[in-house]
Amino acid sequence: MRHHLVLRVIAKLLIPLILLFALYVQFHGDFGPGGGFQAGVIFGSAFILYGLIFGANTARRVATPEVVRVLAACGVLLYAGVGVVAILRGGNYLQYRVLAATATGGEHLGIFLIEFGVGLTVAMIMIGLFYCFTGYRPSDHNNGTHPHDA
Amino acid sequence: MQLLLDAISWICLLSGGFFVVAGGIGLLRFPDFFTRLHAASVTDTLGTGLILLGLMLQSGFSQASVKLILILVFLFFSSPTAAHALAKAALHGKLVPFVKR
Amino acid sequence: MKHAFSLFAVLAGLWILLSGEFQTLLLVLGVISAAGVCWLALRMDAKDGEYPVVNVRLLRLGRYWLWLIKEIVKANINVTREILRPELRLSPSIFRVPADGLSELGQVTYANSITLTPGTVSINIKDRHIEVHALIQPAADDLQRGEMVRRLRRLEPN
Amino acid sequence: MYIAGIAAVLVTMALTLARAFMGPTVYDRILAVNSFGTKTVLIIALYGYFTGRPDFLDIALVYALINFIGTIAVLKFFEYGDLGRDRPSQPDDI
Repeated sequence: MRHHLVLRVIAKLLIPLILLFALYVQFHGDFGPGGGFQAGVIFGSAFILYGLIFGANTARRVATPEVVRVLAACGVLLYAGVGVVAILRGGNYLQYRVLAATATGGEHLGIFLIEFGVGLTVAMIMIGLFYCFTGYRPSDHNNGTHPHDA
Repeated sequence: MQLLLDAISWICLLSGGFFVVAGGIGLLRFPDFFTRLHAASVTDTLGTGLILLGLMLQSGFSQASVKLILILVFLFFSSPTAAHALAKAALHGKLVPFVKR
Repeated sequence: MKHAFSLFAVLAGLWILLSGEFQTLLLVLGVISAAGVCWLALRMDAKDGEYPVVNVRLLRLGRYWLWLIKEIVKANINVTREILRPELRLSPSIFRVPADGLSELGQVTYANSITLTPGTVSINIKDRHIEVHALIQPAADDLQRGEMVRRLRRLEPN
Repeated sequence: MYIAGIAAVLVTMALTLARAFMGPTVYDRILAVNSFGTKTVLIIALYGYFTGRPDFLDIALVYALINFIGTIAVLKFFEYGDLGRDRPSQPDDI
């Protein structure tokens, strides 16, 4: 869709705003409807919009499949890590109240980290799925990636 | 004062509803794709605008109004873009517009 | 650099509008989020080699929007009358209007304004002309009179 | 009174859905579905006010985003049969 002037200009204007909205949903889980899963989907879909309009291979150069994979794993690790830290501090798995000095402080910190892990993983999986669906065409570009990378 | 605001808000909601339904009827009645685009844009502009304006008047200066304005601004950017993309794709897909000469 | 700063300012403003909370934690998160999104957007610009140029006169843009809203309301009433007429009397036509003297952003604004006004839909931008599909003759005449493009030219910087 | 707005939007949704089923071309269907999405945004907002929970507006905004991106994606898919291409064969492609 490179030659589509309207779509290109509007996408350039809207994508940063959508990305910021995703982060807003991520960090305001306590106040309104929202949280990690929705934020991840919005973030991922903004990136997919970019890939649709500027081409999947350009999107792959912005966030390489390796980075996407590693970050998706980091999200899960963060989630599991919070749980394990809770065990190490003498609580149950994912028992947030032992994470900080006060119970409410611990709960805030725990939920914040867990939600962040969920959001990160969901966003990266969305992007990864987009990469899978779009496949890889060596004729378009050659930036050294392999079809199985996505 | 509150009564006046309420009244204006109800008028906005009702006329917005009227334009939304009119757009829907047009979408069903009009003869070909390109004319239907115009009908859809009636709902997308004035219908949506009036309904959201009516809701804004209900909540006054508050967080909710800000969100409504953001929804409205986003729709005013995205709906013509989508309509333009559709029209361009239809033309490119060899859909011949029904034109009166 | 100027672009990065203005983008950051817009994003921070949007965060405040969305959040409406002024707790320290949320403000700090807002600054971090805006900076991160800014970085990602600039990275996207660098990778696709296309830098958005947003350069308009804000005061005049506001005046243009007010005028556009007025036009939209008028056009809506006309098209609704056509929809509700017992027997359809449409006179669809396709024509081209010139969009010279407008930047890329100006052309896009012109195309979207045309689409936003019911009764006219822009279907293509080609060689500094916009192809338009009009539903009824009065709408086509209105557009061809060129009031909209004159107002848009006044929005262009310098 | 919100009920009147909700009823109007619901009626229009039914009309739009009829257009989506009738077609006849794929573009008519995409147009109808896109228009249906806009109405969903309206109904979420109206329903939020009706039940006194304006928090719903965040969801309406999300729906507006997803609707736009979904329309572009479906359009691109029908145009190319593929979502990721970035160099169209003809310069005048969509």
